[in-house]
Amino acid sequence: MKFGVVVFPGSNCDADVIHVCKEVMQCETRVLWHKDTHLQDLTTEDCIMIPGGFSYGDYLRCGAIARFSPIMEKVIEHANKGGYVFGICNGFQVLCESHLLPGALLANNHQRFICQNQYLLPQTNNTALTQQLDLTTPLNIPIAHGEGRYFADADTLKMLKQNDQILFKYCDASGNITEAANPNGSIENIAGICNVNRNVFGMMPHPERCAESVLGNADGKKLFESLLNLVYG
Amino acid sequence: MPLKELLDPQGKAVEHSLHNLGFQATNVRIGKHITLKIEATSQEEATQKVEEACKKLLHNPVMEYYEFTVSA
Amino acid sequence: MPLKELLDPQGKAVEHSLHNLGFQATNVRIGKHITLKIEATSQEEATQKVEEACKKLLHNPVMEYYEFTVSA
Amino acid sequence: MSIKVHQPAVNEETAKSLGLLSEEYEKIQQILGRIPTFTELSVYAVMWSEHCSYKNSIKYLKKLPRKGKALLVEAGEENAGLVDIGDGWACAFKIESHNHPSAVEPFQGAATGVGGISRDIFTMGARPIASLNSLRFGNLDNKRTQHLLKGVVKGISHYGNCFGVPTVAGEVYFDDCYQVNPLVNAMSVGIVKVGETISATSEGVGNPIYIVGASTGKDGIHGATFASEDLGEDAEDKIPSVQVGDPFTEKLLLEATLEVIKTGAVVGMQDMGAAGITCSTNEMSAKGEHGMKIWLDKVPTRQKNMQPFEILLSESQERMLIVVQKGKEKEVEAVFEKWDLHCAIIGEVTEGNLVQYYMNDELVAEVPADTLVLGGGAPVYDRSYKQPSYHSKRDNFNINTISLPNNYIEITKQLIQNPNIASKRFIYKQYDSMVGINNASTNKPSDATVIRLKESNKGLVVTVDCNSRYVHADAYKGGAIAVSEAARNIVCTGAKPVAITNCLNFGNPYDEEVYWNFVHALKGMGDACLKFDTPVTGGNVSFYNQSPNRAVNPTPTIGMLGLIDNVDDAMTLPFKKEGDIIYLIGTCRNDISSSEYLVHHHKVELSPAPHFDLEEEATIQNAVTNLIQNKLIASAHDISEGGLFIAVLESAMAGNLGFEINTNP
Repeated sequence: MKFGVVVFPGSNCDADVIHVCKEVMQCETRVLWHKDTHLQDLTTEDCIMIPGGFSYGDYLRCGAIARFSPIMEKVIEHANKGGYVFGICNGFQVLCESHLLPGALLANNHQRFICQNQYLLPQTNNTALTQQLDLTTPLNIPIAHGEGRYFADADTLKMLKQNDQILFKYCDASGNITEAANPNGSIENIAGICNVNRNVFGMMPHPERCAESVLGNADGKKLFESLLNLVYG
Repeated sequence: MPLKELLDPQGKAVEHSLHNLGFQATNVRIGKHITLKIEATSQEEATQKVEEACKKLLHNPVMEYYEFTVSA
Repeated sequence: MPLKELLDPQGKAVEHSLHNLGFQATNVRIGKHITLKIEATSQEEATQKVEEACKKLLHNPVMEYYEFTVSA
Repeated sequence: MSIKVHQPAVNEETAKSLGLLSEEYEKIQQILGRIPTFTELSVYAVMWSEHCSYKNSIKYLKKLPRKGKALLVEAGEENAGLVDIGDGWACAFKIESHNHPSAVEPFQGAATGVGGISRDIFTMGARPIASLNSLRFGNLDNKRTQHLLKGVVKGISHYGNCFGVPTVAGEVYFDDCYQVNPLVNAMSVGIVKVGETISATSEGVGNPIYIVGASTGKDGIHGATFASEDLGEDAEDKIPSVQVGDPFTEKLLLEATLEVIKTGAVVGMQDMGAAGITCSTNEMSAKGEHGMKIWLDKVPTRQKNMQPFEILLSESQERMLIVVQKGKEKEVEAVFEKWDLHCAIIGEVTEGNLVQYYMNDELVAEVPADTLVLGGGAPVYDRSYKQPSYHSKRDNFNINTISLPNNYIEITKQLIQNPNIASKRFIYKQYDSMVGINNASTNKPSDATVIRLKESNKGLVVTVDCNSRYVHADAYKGGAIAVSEAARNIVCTGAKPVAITNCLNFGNPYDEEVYWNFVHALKGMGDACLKFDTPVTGGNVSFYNQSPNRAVNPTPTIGMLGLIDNVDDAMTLPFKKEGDIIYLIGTCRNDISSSEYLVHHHKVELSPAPHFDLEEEATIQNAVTNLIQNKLIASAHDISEGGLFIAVLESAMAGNLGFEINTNP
């Protein structure tokens, strides 16, 4: 599997995602500039990463402007053809604004930007991103956002549950999904979801920030391994 | 403005501090106010253009409703 | 709304992307729109109360100007 | 668009209103051999201001140790100091203040502070990889303090997070002396390959000069307001009282700048900080010993009919001046086109040393660059000073008058709730401290923050420190302690102190007691820098920090850089294992002078600085370094505010362990 990492003006986690894909996971990685109108040699076997950051300064609404960059048309095409797309933090917001994922990310309920280690519990093994994860042990994956409160109306929420589209929920150290463990007021502690045909993933926490032991936490690497394993396994 | 049924934490926080200052304001809601100038030959054309700009970029139906006025 | 002479980064970014989408909008400015309900026996009293709320909390004179309307 | 140039008459009154002394006005006339035009007077006024010329401090700054084998660039030569960190890499780092703007509008004041210091780093071709800040406010129970604190933290968080550089360390103090005039010092640390740095110079007759980045508005033009009395009511002409930072444009400017340097077409570059175009055009010309011809009407402006002096003095954010090799214009413009940034030719390099400013082909100002700049013609003053009168009150403090407490539990509870001691999580959790995935201290807390370098397994270790109460009590000792405290934090993290930057926040230099503290604090700092072999690579001086009845505490904030050969060998502060033995290194003295306990519990405002001996300090630090290198200890933590009890508590809480301490009765 090759990775394509989209770079918007204002993305600032792009270099981090490229480092993890290329150096840590030893995969071929392409950089996709927002003005490009092609995906280079990426096929539907490959995964397009939309990294965190403040695309276009997050003005108007996070991800609202990024959605109209030329590359996003190609990314939407790639997704509709079944190719993998993985949006992290700002990337998740862009995917919601582009209607590749349902719902929206609103301002945190406490009105503050928050950056901390955060426990989350995988909710399903039925996707490439989570198929290797243990559903009983919480993962410690840092969050860093000001607009991370996931919101979906009642019908959308019902659909997410019926189709098993919820990937992660915020929890405490021992895995309990409680209101106290919810860092931003997301509906039902939702931290990440996938689309109906299970090839587009979005999550607010940053797995690329904990993929190396030198940083004292490698839980995030498990997601990348899970994603890659599907192809080699 | 944020949809009515949506929790508006910013509005709630401002309502709370208004109470502390002795103002009994209720359902305080905070949204965006955008002003812009566009070229248009008529009122209708201007309205139609703004409508389209809202639909395409300025408005996200999942969380917001919008109103606008056009003035020469 | 942000004072006219101040740089409005958000307005500038939205104006830029409107251009990319084919809308020739100019001096796009983005500020806050606040709606609230208060008890008042008359239009004047309401206006006076809102005026005070703006002066005390809602308005930052260094950065913004404000207008408001009162409706029964 | 031709603008009617408005040049008011110039006399001594005009000069005074622009902040110039009469003898300075005389000197300008001698230099030019005539009465200066209004635009020329404005140029001299801003270049000879305290902020740009350091006229009331340079005499003593020069005495600080600035030499060191690891220094590739010495203090004052470039925008920031440059230290060789091995493996072909160098580190540029600097700290600067944005105190007064933050008192007016805390959010934008702090935000533009972060933006400004980051530009000082990437203007040299280095990529900023870490930010730190040192904040000081008045009493936390005061409403205005809460407003300032909230605004400043949100401003730093907004700008830093959007710009994408992690905020990895800092300090926050609350003391009544900062009630009216808070201190907001921002520090930035960047890395660059040796040999790929860019200098702030200008040469090569005929080379085009570009202004790049944001457009120019009337931001930050204070003082010279009366001169624009034909100020229309139309807000388009009004002078904004506040500068607004745009971190999104700054991020584009960072990427575009680093990319344009790779084209090899850049002769010299400087960011636009205080005094915007005036400062960059003159400093670069003086350094490159060439002249410039600048057409002000070519500068992209945000507001209508700006006068020449307004364009020259504008401090609009996120702009750079670049001198490009003739013939390479297309290459350079393509880079800025890619990043959607303004990139306009506004002048060219000329022979000689005259910088000529034109407005629609009308020469509005012509000034010899070298007569304007620090180290050139800018005035240097030697201020008089005398020992502060409050020292007598300080000296009659006697520890025996302090009664021994009987409610130790109660006192410790008070101590740990003291805002200067309690956790600052509620502040730093609003900063993105992890972007860039180089912060190796996130899950391994230590006294200083370790930044891993992807290019080698080395690590930069950074900290920012200053206890201004000690400096207020005894300027020499306080200055030495500030440097030693920073070194202690670096050593306890298992690293070697390498160099420092400093932000000298003081009151009015014309107040003799304030200046006495300034001179002696610098002396103490200098001696400590020599002892720890950490030369000063540059920094900033901020005077006039005061409230109506007194100056703020003398606050020489120290930003220190350390180096660790292997990031995995970094030492951390949490206790590790039950049964480990806790050692106190250094002698414990019956000394509570200037302690938080004495000030807050016993309400003794003024007492001497605590015991301090530079030799003893160095010996202890070397001992700790050896312990760590020989892998003899499991954790290390320095004792600072709150003393021994707080230090042990912090290590215990971080390790989720308890402790048992017996003091021999």
